[in-house]
Amino acid sequence: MIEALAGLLVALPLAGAALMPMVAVLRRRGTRWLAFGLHLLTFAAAAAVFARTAATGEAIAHRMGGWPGPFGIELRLDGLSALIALLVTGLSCFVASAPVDASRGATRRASPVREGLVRGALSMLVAGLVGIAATRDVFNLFVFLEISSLAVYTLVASGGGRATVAAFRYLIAGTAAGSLYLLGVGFLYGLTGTLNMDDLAARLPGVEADAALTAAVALIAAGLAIKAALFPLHGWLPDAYVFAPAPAAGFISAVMAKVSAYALLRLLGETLRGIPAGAMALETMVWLGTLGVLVGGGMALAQRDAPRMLAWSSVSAMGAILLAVGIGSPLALAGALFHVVAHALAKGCLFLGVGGLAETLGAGDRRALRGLGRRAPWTAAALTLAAFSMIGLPPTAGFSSKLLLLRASLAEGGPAGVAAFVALLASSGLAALYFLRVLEGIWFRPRPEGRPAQRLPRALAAPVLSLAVLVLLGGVFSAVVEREFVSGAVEAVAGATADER
Amino acid sequence: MMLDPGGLIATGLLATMLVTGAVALLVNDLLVAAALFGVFSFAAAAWFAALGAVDVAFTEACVGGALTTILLVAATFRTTRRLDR
Amino acid sequence: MTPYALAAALFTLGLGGMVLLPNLVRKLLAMNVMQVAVIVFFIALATKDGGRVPILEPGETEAIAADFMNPLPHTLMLTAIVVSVATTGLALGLLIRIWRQYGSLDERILLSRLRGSGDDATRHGAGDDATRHGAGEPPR
Amino acid sequence: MKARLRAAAAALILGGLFVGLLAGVRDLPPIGDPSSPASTHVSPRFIEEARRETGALNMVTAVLADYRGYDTLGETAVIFAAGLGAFVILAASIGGPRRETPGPGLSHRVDSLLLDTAARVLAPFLLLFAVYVLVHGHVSPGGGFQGGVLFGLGLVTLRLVWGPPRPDRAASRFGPGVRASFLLASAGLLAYIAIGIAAMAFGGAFLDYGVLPLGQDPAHVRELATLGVEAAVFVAVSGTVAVLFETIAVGVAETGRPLPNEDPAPVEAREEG
Repeated sequence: MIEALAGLLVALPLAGAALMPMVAVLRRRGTRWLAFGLHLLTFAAAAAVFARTAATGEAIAHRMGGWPGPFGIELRLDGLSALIALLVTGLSCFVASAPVDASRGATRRASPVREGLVRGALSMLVAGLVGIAATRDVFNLFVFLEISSLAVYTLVASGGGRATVAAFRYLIAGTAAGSLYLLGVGFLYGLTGTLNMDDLAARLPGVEADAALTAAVALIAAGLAIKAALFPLHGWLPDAYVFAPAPAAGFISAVMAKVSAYALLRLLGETLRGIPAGAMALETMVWLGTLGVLVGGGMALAQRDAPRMLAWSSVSAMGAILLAVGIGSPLALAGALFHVVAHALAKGCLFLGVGGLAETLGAGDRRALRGLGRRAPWTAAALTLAAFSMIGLPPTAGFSSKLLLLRASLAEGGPAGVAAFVALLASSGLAALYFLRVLEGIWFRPRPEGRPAQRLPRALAAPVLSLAVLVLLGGVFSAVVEREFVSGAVEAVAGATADER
Repeated sequence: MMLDPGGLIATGLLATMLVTGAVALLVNDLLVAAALFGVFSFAAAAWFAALGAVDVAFTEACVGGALTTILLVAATFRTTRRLDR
Repeated sequence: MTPYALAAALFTLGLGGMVLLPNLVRKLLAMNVMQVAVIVFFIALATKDGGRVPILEPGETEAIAADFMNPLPHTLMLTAIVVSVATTGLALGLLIRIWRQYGSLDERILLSRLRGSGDDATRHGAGDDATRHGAGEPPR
Repeated sequence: MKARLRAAAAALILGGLFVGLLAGVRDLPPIGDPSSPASTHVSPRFIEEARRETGALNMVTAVLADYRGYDTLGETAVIFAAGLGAFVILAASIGGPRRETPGPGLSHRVDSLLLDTAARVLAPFLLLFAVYVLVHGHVSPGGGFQGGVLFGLGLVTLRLVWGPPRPDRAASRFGPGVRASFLLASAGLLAYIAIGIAAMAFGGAFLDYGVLPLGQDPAHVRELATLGVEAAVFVAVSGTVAVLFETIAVGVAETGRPLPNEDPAPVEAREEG
């Protein structure tokens, strides 16, 4: 029964992606609740699967077509995959019912048909991301990578105007990434004759072809690193996040790059761990992640536009996550995964809130947010909480995850560990600078003359508030989160390493 | 029907691909580029067929040779033929 | 020229084109070249000396692995071709929108026009940019 | 100066990539080696057992639609996503404030006796051949995807000579309009998923055709189901090809109906650009 759910986890949103545009074109309405229902159903399935893996500690597998192991394609949800699936499907519920064109604010609403089409693309994105998390086949992962990519280009481009240019640049970067990854898979296939991750992990240590293995690992790592926005391959990210319509930006900024980081963890940290090139790639990732933390933070500080500042802070956060994946100790992985969850909640909240506000105001300049505290205290409070989480202040989820990351980099030691530690501390300082600047405006400055009153569309206000509550709960009950959500995921990927240490 | 992968014709097809692929990126007229890209795709398809990948060859001919080229040409009607602006 | 070397050359050519060429249509063509390079690589992987096309004759029931080309990479590349045409189709859609809004497909010109209009002005104009630039129809 | 520096850096990286790739491929088993891992692991089963296990003579079809049918579902989703994306990006909203002019594009019929006659003769054969390619995917090269592309191209050919759909109707005289094509595309994807779920309903895994109650011989059942899957791909792909062409070459309204086009520009006027 539970295996069937695992099989449906991708099929459900995929069916939604086909169904919603159909309904939209035929009936012109009704997609809103259909979308919400479908995403909720998928979330329920993911939650059931997650609960089972957490309870038993065992992975749930579904063999597509009934074919075993390396001959067919296997979906397998262990603690890590189930956590990612849970995160993706859960967050999709928050934006599923938001009006797609909240971006156009009160002045202009998208036609219901367009809304249905864009909701279809969101559903497609969820299917692709869950598929990446669930599959055990490296080529199937490529297919899901492309499904999610095409859907995300559509979502970004639906913002119109400059978003179209941003989407095209994203498309070029994303396709280059996909081709690099696929060529890497080709090398692996030529060396081992298999595409199944477990089979690969078993056969790779016996392969004696260092140059080819190095090429394979480098290609795969480079491809996925582009998707995960690892510095210096992050070029596509700021524009795509800034110009996408607010609900889409909220979802994309929360999960998109992180699922690619998951793929990096899965492949480099597990499948390719046994070969020297894999270890080398992880080491490189620590250094690049460290640089990304600093550059992202610095660039965020330099921005006047609030959404753009948030986008750069995402580059910084991805650096933190990837450097921890590179360190690879169970403690670091726990930190990385906790940070994935904490950052997804907080960044989703901020992008939905600030993006939605900026778009109703017709300006992204952070000064436009001044006086929000008096006008809309709840929204302002939610954004403040999320910002605290980004800085890493207690009692938010971001504090707990930063703490784990800092402990992990100290425990790692060596020049890389120390550099990571310093960079993480510095990034908190930078984040404090750029977020407090905005918060000061929100709470202590009067609304600028001649600006319209800020108001968050109601459909965005509910997600923003509930995400902020989750950020708070994640911090207050951080021990529970660590025990119930993160530890199972860490065990799934680093079980073997934990024994070694 | 099968060609020797290292043989003259196969090598000729590969050379054709390299040349048309490179030139297609450099010409200034999108229609010419699209046509060159069509040739590129057909050469690739012929080479795939020579190596026994008939299904791939068929698909590449349908998609790269025909569909992509047609879409490229169709796009020129709504954008521009010139590739330098 | 071995197929592997050609695949490497085409791949580099394509990637270089995507990074270095300023025209967006050219980037798109380069992208396609790069994808074909990957296909060439996989098909070369699939060959066996003396192998046949991986299709049985109607009467045939027994097959020996060494006699046939490896069908798995062929299958994978069918999917890869589909992915490439899908991406191309979507990209052409984007290009048409960009041309209509900004009247150019050159990255450098686009960049200067985007800068000239400023972030805030265009963020919210959605599809109205062509009129904002003072021309209902983009320059042809 | 900065641009030149960047180009130099890019050239350096690309050179490194090329050399690295060359070094990498030299390490791979030689091309054509029958004892390479790729030739001896996993793939022999597809060659030796496909006939018995799936009933298909064409091993590529067997792997595509059966062993790795899940990839093919993903492939169908990818192509549908492209159609959906082009629709979202290019469809103009009618009713609301006009955002886009329908613009030139191929919004008129091509007036040429030669083309017209050629298309009249060619298109039916193209459509027929497309169906042949679909049905014969088991025994010869071809299958749902290739057939679908050809069928879509056949529709496009007809569409080119017979002119655009009339603005007041959803469908043109020949070939479905873009709205119908789009619906077809989603129906194809849905049908594929439905086959997968049907297998689950009969107690198998997703896409496990063997359990479907279509006969006694499992290989035969799998063969039939594979044909069903290929047909779903065919429908999805031919619909999407038509959608892509219509949105890219012509432009449509958000409802999927053709844009009302005022005086179409004559051919000469469009080709100045």
